[in-house]
Amino acid sequence: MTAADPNGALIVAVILFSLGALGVLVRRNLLFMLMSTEIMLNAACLAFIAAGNRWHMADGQVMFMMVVAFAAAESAVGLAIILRMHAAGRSTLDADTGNRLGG
Amino acid sequence: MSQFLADHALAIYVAFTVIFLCIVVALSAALGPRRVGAARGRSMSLPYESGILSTGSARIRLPVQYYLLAVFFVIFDVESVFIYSWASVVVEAGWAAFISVTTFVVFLTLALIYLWRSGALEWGPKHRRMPVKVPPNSPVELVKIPEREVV
Amino acid sequence: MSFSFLPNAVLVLCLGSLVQLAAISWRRHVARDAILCVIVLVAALASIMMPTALLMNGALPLFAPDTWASFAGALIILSVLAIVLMSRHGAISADPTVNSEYFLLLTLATLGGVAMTGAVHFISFFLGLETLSLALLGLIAFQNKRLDAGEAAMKYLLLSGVASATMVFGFALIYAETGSLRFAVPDLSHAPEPIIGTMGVILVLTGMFFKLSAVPFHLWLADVLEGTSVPVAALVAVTSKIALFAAMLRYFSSVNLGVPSAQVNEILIVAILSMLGGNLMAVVQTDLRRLLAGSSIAHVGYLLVAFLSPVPFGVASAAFYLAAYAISTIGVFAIMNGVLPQGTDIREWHGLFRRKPAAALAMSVMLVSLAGIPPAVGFFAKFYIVAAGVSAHQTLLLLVLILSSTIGLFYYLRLILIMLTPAPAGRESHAEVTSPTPVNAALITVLACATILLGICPSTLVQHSQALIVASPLPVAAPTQLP
Amino acid sequence: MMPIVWPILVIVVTVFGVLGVAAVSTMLERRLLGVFQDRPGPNRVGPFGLFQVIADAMKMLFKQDWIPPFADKPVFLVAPIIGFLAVLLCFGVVPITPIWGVAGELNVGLLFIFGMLGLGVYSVVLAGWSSNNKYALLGGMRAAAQMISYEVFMGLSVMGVVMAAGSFSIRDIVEAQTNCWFIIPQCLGAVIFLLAGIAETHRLPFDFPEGENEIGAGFHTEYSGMKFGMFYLAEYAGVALSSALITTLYLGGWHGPFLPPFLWFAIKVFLLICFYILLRAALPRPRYDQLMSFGWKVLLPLSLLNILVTGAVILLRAGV
Amino acid sequence: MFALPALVLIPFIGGLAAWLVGLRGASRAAWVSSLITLVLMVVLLAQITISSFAAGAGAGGWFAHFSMAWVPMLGINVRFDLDGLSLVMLWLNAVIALPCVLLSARNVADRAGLFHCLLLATVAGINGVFMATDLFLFFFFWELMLLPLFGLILIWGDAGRQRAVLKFFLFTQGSGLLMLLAILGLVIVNQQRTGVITFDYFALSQTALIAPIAPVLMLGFFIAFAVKLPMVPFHAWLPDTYAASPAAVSILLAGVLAKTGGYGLIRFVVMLFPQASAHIAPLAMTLGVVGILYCAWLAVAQDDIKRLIAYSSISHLGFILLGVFSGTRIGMEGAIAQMVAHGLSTGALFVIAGLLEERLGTRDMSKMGGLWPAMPQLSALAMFFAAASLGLPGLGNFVGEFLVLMGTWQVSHVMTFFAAAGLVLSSIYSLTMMLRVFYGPKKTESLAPLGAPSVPHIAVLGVAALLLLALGVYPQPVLNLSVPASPHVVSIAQEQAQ
Repeated sequence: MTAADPNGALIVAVILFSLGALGVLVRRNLLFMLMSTEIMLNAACLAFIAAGNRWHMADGQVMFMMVVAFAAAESAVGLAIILRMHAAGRSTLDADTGNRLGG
Repeated sequence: MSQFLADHALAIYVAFTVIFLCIVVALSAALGPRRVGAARGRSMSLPYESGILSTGSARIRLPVQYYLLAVFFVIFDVESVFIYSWASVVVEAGWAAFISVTTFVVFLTLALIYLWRSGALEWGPKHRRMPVKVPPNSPVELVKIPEREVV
Repeated sequence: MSFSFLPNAVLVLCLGSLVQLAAISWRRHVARDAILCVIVLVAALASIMMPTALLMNGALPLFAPDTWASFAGALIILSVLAIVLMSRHGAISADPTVNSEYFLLLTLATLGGVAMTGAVHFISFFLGLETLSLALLGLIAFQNKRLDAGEAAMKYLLLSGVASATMVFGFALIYAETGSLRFAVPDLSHAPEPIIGTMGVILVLTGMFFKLSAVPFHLWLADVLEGTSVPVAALVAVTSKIALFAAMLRYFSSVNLGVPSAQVNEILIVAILSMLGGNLMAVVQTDLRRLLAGSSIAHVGYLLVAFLSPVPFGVASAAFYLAAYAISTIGVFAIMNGVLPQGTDIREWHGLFRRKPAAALAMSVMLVSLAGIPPAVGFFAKFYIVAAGVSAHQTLLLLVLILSSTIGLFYYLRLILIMLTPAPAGRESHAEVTSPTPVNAALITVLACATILLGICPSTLVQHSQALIVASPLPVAAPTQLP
Repeated sequence: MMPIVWPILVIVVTVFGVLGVAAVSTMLERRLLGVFQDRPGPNRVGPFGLFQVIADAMKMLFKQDWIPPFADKPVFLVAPIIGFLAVLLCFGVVPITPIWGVAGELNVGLLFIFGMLGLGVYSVVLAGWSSNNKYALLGGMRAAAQMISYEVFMGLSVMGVVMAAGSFSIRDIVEAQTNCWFIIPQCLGAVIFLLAGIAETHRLPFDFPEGENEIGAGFHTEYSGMKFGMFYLAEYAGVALSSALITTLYLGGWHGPFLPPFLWFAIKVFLLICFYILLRAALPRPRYDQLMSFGWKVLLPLSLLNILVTGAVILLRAGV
Repeated sequence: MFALPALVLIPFIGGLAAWLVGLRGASRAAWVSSLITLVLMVVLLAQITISSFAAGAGAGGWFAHFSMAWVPMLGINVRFDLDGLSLVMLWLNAVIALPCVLLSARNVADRAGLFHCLLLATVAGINGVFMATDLFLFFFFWELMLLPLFGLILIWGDAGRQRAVLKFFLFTQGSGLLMLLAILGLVIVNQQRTGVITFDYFALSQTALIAPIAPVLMLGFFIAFAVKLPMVPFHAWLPDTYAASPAAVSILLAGVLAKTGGYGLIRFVVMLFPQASAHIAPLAMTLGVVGILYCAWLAVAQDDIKRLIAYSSISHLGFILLGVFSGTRIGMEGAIAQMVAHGLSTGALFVIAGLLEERLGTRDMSKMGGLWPAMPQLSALAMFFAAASLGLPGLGNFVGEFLVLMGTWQVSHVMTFFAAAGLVLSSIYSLTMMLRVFYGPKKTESLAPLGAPSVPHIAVLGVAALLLLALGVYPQPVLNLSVPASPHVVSIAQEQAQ
């Protein structure tokens, strides 16, 4: 297997990151927004892998694992909160309805 | 060419498998008969194709355990990644890493015990917290509620 | 071969959280868990004072054994300690929303914060940050009876997720540029592709500003503070900011922020916007927590002024300011929690001087401190920051600071004014005024005394903060050679 | 010419070999069950009913390609493909003999397998969900819960082997067993892996996703024709995969005296498949909650313990 | 040695004592405690004065000194020094504070302890301002003295107090922050020159300032003091605040607090930045003249008696600005005399206004009239102070204003002319006030029985009248004593200490 071109991977990562950011901004469904943040994190993961490849160091992969672990924890908590909100009586995932707080 | 094949054997395998399976599905679609009109049984459009009409939507809310389980899976599976990364370099990393991993596993076990104790792993029948109350002049016969009931 | 160093406090807090987890698993007992939490925090505080630390040879150097870490770490632990004492109000009573896990999460949040303050490596920083964020997230969602808590938590989750992702992506770009995960802003003067590194630094900064809730990334803070319980609001407004600011200061310590560059411009703009925006936002609020959110944002702006004025007072003044801010803000929240836990609307504070004179007096002291009026500690803090700004010739920033703190004065004083005047007829408050528990009252007293005493005799704290500059050779990243 | 043909040949033979093994397994199961339960089993088509396999295949291929009108069509269509694909792809990294195997030398072969097995969860969940039928949905959810639970222990239980071999490459693992099969030092891991394998392929006694006395046919209630056939084949291919993995990871793969490597491999796999079928015949089905509790409360701690003990032993023996 | 800090601490501790006493609800006890404190303070002040003279201190020198490290890392010390100007201002403070306490015995029944506590805290802060020679300390007291005022006005003020107090606070604090900037700028410049961080007034006065910095720093100080004084464009807070304050507080505000601005102008603007302040002098003087005329004009148009006095006060304070910036010794002397005299006369007028408000229940002059027959003693005294205010020769204000005009004459004839025109307006509104309040027909019948003013009132007003008279007839001792000491002169006590 040949090594992927780090710059190409970086560009892909930037695109992924932008897509994720766009998703957070545009999507109104909480689950999709959560997924979009995960995409942003994954873009960072990809960038780390690419960078680690560029410098031939394992640091990038270590960081990758950390980020993945965090992403998992974050989505776990996020899902739990959504469930909790559901149980508390909010039956929609539309983020626009989350405006009981006056902001 | 051959070098390419050797290098990308897995990729070619994947491509081949995907194409093959698609062909199989397409083939069955092409070869199978099509029934329209009267030839199409009335109950074919019903769930379970048994003629029994189902009630309600199939988009039901599932017990919370399923969601909890998904969360635990995500956490434990990702945590095990750290063990994976140690597993391939046990000898090289030496005792220091072993101590770290032991700490990690202790944490993980403790978390598991916590989940266990807080009842997150309970799937089975639960005791009803509150006995079902039947009004005194209810026409319904007082049905004996079994001690353990599946919820 | 470099020495790796694990701060005592991190170890103690790790162990403590483990013990707490085990204790909860064994049997739930809220009072015991609260006491356990206090014990762990005190032990961590004691361990910070201890000079020895665990040294490991050959591992990644993740933490710096310096006074700055000790100072910020101690500040974080103390603030959490105050928050724990504050929360005992609900814990002792039959209120089920404060139970065992609450204290465990507080310990974890402390762990994250303390780890961040000492971090000199992206990995340790990221771990600390996320430990803190996730614990905070749990705490924000904790009051699960209220729908608001869920919304607040969701908001925090999404925005802190975006912030983390942005920051991590920035780290990745910097790593791609420099090949090092050590904590240092890349020197881009002779990098092959400075654009990647610059973008990375800007993304990191943006992420940090998100988490610090600096304008224009501030929108979540007010909602989160409003939606969650008072002690947790204090945690969000104080502890997490101390941790982040400590880490940010360390991150930028190797850079001469006097020289204009993309990142300096961003900090400058954000500082100005935060000072003005935070104060203007607070002026129009009728909800006390939202008002405090605005105030908190503004204080972040003031801190950024110190941040941009590194020589010779910058670090010291920021340290002092952090301490002053922590004391006063926690004080405000403690009083809120002790006296008017439901009184989010500032109109319900009408006539507090009649109903609870001591609490109202303490509250006034805190507000005066936040407004920066003598003899409270906030005065000296603001003075110190202005001194830093003047010495660094940050004229524009200082003018904005003056202007915005005059605006700030308006709403702090208006609050005191409200407490002094009885409610207008027909608009009597319906929120119940409670008596603080003895622990809570003691906490409030201690904080109020600290606010005044430190304001009159700031020299001890100044000495500590000055020692930070002298004794802390903040780490500079070793230049990496291109392979 | 040869260097080009050889890899292609390997690929084609692997795919069709798996298909063939799966198909024959269905027959084998029915016959063996017949034996165990003292009844004939299929014995009409061809000698010993051997052609029953072909007949079944023809029947499925020519059945109506029925997609219920209430189902989510694209997802309904894709789900069985994913299911079968996941299993087939796993075989890509299993080395059958020292020279045979699509990509047996892949350095993260084991991780690849875990990845593909994870993909299998999508199949059941999507099938259950897209069927728009309560039984199917319940079946799909049960399958997902069961599979993801056991995936964790499966991964952890294999770590003992990885530690002993020092590699994630399956070929390396097999080669590390030249002297001693890993089933001896890793008997605990092997047992956990076997149990996890049963649950992963939702075979009896862990076949709750399609527990017919509870939820109809589970996640594939609405499936018929070739799409059902794919689920069906995927299940047997999964059994074969599980057997193949146990063989390579714990039973020394192709290693064995006298006989050629391929034959050793085939024998071991065959015996394991028979063992699976015997399990079906011999064991009653537990309750679903017992399955989950067993996994999380027993297997997970055991596999963690296994890892620590293995690591300590390896370090002691290495004398670091 | 500790006499100077004791001047700050005595009122402060006394205030706390009054508060503690008052907690039991004994307003009388709080009042007594407060009065004792003030008497103690006066005794101490007298002792300081006597010992200063005994030590042979002459005009233009420093009499006493106290120094103690505060925040040594930043070169901040608790440093007090006393010169003639400080001494005179301290006496003014004491003299004005006494009636405030005396007269509040009856007016303040509600939470008297707290009232006296805050009042004395203000007095303590003002004392600190008049003595501090460490710039940080000065700023500390400068801000500190406002805080109790805030409480005083807010709790005991009248209807419009909330707006008024916010305005007051924002103005003074905002300008105070500018001063903080200027102080820090000065300190940093000094640090860059000498390498030492210090906030010491004497050390900083040695700083050689180059052209672009000095005016900027000076402006910071100038604006802060101009707001406090108040100078005309910054005067908007004053009428509201004076009108909304309780009687005792308006006396303190008009009598002493405004003078801290004048004191600051002399001590910090002129003494620290002689060249820069000379540059700004024409502008400052012009503003002073504008203030004199404009506010006098506004005073003419007022119906509210407190507002009238407030505007007249601004108008008279314009003379201080004029005198300070005239750059002449005689102008400076006049300004100081004006500060003292104006403090006494305006304070007395506010006493009278407070009394009228208390008795009549209104401050609206259109509802008053014909009070002379009802309360002849008060009316006579009012006449006296109105005359003092309009600058009747023989009274203190005349001395001040005359000296200022003389000083100004040496600089600009035009300004002198316009400033003198202000005096004409001053006589118009003063006499109109007398006319509307005390002469003419009685406007309302339903007013409460007026009765004679209480003995303390008469005593206070009488003493003030005597002092004004003394100042008017024989001003020389005050003029001699009150010459501000130059920062370049080192005090005797300090020399001894070194």
